[in-house]
Amino acid sequence: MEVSKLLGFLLRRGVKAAVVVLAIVVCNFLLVHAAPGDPASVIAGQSGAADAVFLEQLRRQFGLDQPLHVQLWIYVKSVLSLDLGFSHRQQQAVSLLVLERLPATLLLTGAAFVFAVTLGVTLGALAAQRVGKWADSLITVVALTFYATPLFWVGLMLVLVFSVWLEWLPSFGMSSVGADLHGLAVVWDVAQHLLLPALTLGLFYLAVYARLTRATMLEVADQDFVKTARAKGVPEGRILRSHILRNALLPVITFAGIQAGQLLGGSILVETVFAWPGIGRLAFEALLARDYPVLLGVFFCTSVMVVLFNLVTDLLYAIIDPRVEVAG
Amino acid sequence: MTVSRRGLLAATAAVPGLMRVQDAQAQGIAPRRGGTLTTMLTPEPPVLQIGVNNQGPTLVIASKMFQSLLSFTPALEPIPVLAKSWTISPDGKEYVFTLQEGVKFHDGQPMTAEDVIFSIMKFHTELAPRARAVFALIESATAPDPLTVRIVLKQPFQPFLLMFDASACAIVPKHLFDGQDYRTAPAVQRPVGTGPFRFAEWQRGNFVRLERFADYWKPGQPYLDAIIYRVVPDSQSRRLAIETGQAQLTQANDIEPFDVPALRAKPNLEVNVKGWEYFSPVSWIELNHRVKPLDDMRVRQAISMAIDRNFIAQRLWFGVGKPATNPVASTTRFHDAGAKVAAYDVRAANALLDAAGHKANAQGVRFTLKHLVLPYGEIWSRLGEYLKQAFRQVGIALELESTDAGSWARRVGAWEYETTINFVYQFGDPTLGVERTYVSTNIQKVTFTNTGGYSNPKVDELFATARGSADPKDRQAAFSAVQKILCEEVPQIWLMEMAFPTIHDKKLRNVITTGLGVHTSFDDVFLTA
Amino acid sequence: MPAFTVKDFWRRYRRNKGAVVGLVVLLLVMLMAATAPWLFPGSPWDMASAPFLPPGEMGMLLGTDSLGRDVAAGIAHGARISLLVGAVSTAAALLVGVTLGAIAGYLGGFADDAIMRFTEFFQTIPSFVLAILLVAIFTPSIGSVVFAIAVVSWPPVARVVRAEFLSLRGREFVQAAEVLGKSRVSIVLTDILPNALSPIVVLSSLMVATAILLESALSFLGLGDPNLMTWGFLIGSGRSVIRLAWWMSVFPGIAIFLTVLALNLVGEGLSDALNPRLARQRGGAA
Amino acid sequence: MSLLSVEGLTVALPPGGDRADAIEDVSFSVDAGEILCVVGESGSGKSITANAVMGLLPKGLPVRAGAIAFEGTDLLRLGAEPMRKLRGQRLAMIFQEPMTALNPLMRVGDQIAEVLQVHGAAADAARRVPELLAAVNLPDPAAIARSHPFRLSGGQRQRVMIAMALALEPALLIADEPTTALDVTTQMQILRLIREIQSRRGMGVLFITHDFGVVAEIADRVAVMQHGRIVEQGPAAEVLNAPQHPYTRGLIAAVPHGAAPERAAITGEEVLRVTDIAKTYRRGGIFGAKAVVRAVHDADFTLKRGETLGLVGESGSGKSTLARCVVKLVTPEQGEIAYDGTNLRLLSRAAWKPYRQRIQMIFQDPYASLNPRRTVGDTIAEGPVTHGTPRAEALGRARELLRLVQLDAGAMDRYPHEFSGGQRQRIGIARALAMRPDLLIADEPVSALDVSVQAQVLALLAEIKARLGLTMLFITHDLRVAAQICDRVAVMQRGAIVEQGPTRQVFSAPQHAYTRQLLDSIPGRGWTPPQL
Repeated sequence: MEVSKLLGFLLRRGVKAAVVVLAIVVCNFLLVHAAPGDPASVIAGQSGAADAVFLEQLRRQFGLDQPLHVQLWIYVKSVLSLDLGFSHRQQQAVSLLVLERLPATLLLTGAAFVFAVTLGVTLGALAAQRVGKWADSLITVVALTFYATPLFWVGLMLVLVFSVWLEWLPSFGMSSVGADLHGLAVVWDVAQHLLLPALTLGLFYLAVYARLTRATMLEVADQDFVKTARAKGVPEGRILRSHILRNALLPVITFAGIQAGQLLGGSILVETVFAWPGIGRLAFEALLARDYPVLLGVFFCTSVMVVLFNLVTDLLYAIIDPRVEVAG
Repeated sequence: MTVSRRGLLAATAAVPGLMRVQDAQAQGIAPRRGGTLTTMLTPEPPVLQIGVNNQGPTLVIASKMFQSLLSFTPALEPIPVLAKSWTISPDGKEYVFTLQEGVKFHDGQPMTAEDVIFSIMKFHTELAPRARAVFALIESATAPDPLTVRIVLKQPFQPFLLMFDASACAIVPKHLFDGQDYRTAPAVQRPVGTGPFRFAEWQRGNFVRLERFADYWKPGQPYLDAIIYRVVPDSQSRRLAIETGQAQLTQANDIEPFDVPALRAKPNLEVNVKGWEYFSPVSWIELNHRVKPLDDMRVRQAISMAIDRNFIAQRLWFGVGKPATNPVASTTRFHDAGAKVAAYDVRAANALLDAAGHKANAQGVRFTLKHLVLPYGEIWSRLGEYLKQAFRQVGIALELESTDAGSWARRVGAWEYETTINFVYQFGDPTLGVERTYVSTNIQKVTFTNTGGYSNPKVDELFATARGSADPKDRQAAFSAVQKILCEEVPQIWLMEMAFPTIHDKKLRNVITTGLGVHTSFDDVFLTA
Repeated sequence: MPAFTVKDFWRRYRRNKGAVVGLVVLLLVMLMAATAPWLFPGSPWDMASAPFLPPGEMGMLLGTDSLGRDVAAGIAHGARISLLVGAVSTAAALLVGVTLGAIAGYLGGFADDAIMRFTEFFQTIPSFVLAILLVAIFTPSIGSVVFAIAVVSWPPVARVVRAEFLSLRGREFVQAAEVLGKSRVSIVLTDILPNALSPIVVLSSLMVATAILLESALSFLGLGDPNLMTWGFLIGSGRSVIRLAWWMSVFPGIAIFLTVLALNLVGEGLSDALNPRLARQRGGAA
Repeated sequence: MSLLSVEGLTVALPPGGDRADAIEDVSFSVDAGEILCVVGESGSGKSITANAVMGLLPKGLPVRAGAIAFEGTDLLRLGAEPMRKLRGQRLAMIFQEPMTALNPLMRVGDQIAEVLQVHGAAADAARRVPELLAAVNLPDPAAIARSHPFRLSGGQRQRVMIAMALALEPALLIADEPTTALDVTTQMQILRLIREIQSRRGMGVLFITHDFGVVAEIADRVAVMQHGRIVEQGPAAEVLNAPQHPYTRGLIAAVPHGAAPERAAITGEEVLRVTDIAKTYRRGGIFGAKAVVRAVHDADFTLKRGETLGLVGESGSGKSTLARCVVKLVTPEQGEIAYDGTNLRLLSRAAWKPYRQRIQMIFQDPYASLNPRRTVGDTIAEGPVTHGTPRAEALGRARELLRLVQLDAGAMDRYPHEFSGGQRQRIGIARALAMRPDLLIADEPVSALDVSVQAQVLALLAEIKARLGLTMLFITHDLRVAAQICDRVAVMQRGAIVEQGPTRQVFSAPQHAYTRQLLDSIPGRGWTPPQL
């Protein structure tokens, strides 16, 4: 893949992605504003006291007194200049709010993703290799079990076991606040907090990857070139590694690209159960409070991430699979 | 009973907070300096500046950073805070406050009468609906000297002092707000008050950390080094946190009532339901009088009789709070214990409905009502489910509608509901917290007004009398009369005098010392070793 | 792609033991749903006994909840709604997904491009977030929950159907139908669709499972229909008292788990039995 | 001692198959420097034999009896590891599908080098890989080595496979239908290459094929397999020219004779005139780079009533696209398709409908061309019903047609999967005939069939055509088939007809270089099957 081709590809995909993201921005804007209620009434409802002046002030301040299409136009304009707007409710720039929470979500979903992919692929490969044996059955049963169990349920059970009964791990939060830790101790502290939520989020996807890997490996193992490798006298281990697994990873990568974006959505539940300060919860709370700019900001952010993930997937795919031209 | 005398009495007597410390010392426990209090917060507040936001969680945190002139005992007697003493003229129109000396804001600037006047006349008047309504009565506010504030009212307003709690009128630094848009001023993001704790750090979605203010005006106080409010959105995680010692204090909505019995049983924890006297929230089934047959008094009475308030208090709230008998909470002034709603009686309720001409159909249903479930937590969903069953007993099919906070507030504000649940703070005096729900002059398309649309000229008149009178006796008479009428006409179906459990580690002392509970400055709270 | 007789199909299906177990469990759940009004007469919302009774006490098989309602009755009645939500939302998602996928795959060209961009657009928004948003907009009710689940579940159907149609469109028997002068609608309905059914059937069984999980997740966040007893509601109301009354969330959790597992097993069995490649493999002859 | 000697080899089928053993009591031997062709129809067990020798039988197919001696070692008693070491080193194998037999993700050079690496000759890889690629006549070996398989043509891939097989100079090469998936010209090159390398190195070759032409081209000795047994074996000349076993005789009789018979010129009126047709495929979207393939251009032809025109050419030459243009399965951008004077190209879908009854098509793949979810009766009756014939009448006609194509009327209610390939092709023919067409387009109707079945179907087509007076456009890649059935042939290359004329004339005196090349590439063209 030459550099110029790659640049051309990135440019084309960039334009396409920008169009998609913009469409999402507009659609989300309309969807979000279709929800009954507005931030002013929510604040009024929660302040314990309100009057018409108060509501009027808030609405004017939030720009809600403008017609919807004007609000949309203002929003789209500001998004185009990469300004995600201002949360009047929280008195903060949305980009700040989102960026503040994004690392936590990325850490959680990243950890869950890595965990799910590595272990899932390993287990799937193992099962495929021992197809029909007890190890295969065991892995299949375990994968199905996690696949069929509600996420939040797994989270609750993990907390019950590891935090309540065994008291090994903290049950919520991202770090021990006020513990005044430095250096490696901080990493260790966050890692401890991360373990349960990442496990909860990861187990479901682990199951998915294990099943997917197993299925594709069995499919690839059937293909002619594997027979060719055998006819060449290539040892089984090497056949598995450099012929079967490599080809079987292609659908896994495709799936991972799609799913990485969905992981952000799935993290809402886990972030709620484990009080993880990420954007999933930010979005959920913003929705309940009708904090439109924040909600839209999170949507914008996640759709950009999804588009980015897709781009990375395609590039990765193109690197692994020479047949794919990065033609868009 | 005159407030001025009591106020002076309180002012000259020892400060109750200190008394509590002395109590502790008498028991051999000296207040100990040091230690960090970790507690929780539900939900996370949007900003921490009182005035810009007056929601519950904001008040809990901000009351550590901001103070007002007064605070109040559980019996709602004023306690001096930034006001060392005060006098009220016999006609009830002139209030003169003498301020504490040496009070500094967190940025080092001294707090003066100018700050107090700015806070009252400008800041809260502009921002807060509750303050705006009351402070509109002020004719003039002047500062004869930097430590004296003189306020003259246009007319007597007996509950006036109740407005000088930190939750209603926190004193903010004039020099950081004057001439700016109060909502967007930089100080909103880094609140600066006179309280014992100053703002240190806020990681959104994670925690707020307050640290000890070294120049606090009470020497040697506060005792704690820092307070950390952790944001924990899941109630079971919160329960775990207090149980496992990851947090030492929970307040307000942190702990669900059904968890309270288990926590009461923990030897290291103390469960306290006091400290809500100033707010005294009363919950009720809010009926929209525009919806037939809710305009029929007999129907409302029947519904009221169909509700087993003891069941609600015991089975749903697990004894946190008690059944309401009357629109005015028993902890609010001028509550009349003689006025009571009719007792739980399903048979009588059915008879009443029969008499009102609502015959049951083949399925035993007289009519169907919709119920907008209050979206503030699971307990309200349970209440909705109970009500569905209770209404069923008298032949009313209750169809639940669930919603989120945004939709709930809009729909109630727009009168687009049939029945819902609401609970409202009473702020110590029926004029401040009860009147607004029942007078026809306050029928507005805004939440916490008379959204139900109840209208009775006699009630309007009695509330007006009580509002304008300077004499507590006259006020009591008017309030008693109105409570009788309301208990008869049941414009809303009062359910509970609510309380919220404050649960803390026994090592944490002096948590609840006033009628404001956890909404006080915590300058006397300490952790024993 | 060979067609099977029912007998053929059953013979293949039966070979997968897990799938048979799944089918049995699924049938039991359906039976429970069907007989709930007789097993547990009256409303599942009725307060049947004292609150928080552990399983087995005072005749309460699976215990009672915070208002003294019978958990077993809740599960039996909840099965009706959970299955209904799963089935209706899947049916709706299939309707949209199959229609769009069929149009895209059969017509190709501009229609394909437009539909696939539309589908991608839906896949770019995290589905759970979108579902939450939709339920919030339309206020939580069984209708809005079903609608939201359907809206987030159709894109994969559209993609699968499109791929199938794209490949079937070029098959010679479809070309033969074309050459016979059959109308487009008739070709789609009688030639392509029946041959694309296998993956659709397999996918739907998994979608029902996913829908049940989604509904429970929405209820977990308090966005379920408050008038209907569903498993999601049971867990949602039980999870906060999980340490006080473990049975309140454990049993409905198991019910969801078993049903979803059964649906997955059935899906896998269907996939094995309907997939000619696999069938050939298991058939053995080279 | 033979290089390879197989004695009484019996491989079991899993229970439930159509016979107990996949191969039974198979004995043969291959000497060094000799090519043994194992020939037989699909399912005869020839591939299983080859795989058994390589030790690559699937788990479900155990060896029940017999011995395989290779250079004196009994392979069946050899452990897995020593067997692996033999594979690729002393025993090598190439497969039918060059498109799928190479790992798509690995560079070609690496795949060849892998053979050297796993057999302890990694050090030689850098030197040997280009050598090997050159040895199989691939141009620019260094560039090829760096390529991924998808960049190479089928023929090039098969050469790579051969290079890989030859890497360690094995004593025995097993070739399992190595040219079946290739075009004739490529096939001839590969056959020559194998022959050349084999004779140069003195290898033994076990060559599996179903094509007697290939056998005639390459074999020293022949073993004929039927239903898992070897029914006849002997020197190639003997078996080909004087077959003994009835099965062998039947097979050889079915081989189309290369020579085109003299045919009377057709003088009917013109039915179809195709002029100036162009079809171009574009790939890539708005942003993507466009790839343009001119599938058909310069391909004018006419068809007279009662005539059979053969469109011949290699894969990708555009012959199928051209045929599909005529029935509007493909819409050309320009040109005229005049059928009885009407330009079909310009007609709308609705206006086309009446012509559907008059122009019908038979497809290549008997497995893919029938809707698997529809009974045979419905499949045949469907066309007439679509055009308004009452269902009962259409079904009645279907029954008659089944008889016409020599199938039992009981087939009506059965599904396609219950029939063999040849039977299905008959059903396909019946479906087309149900419309009572006068123009029949046959797109490679016999290329997926075994040779004996192929002969039957061709005979059937010829008979029906004669009986019903059909006009036929017959697409095929097999020149021998074309010679046998077509009145005229048109040779297509890269989308254009390069030569057309009466079959005999084109075959005996080809004008275009490409036609000559095609004719030269007919395997076994030097062999005239005996008249049996």
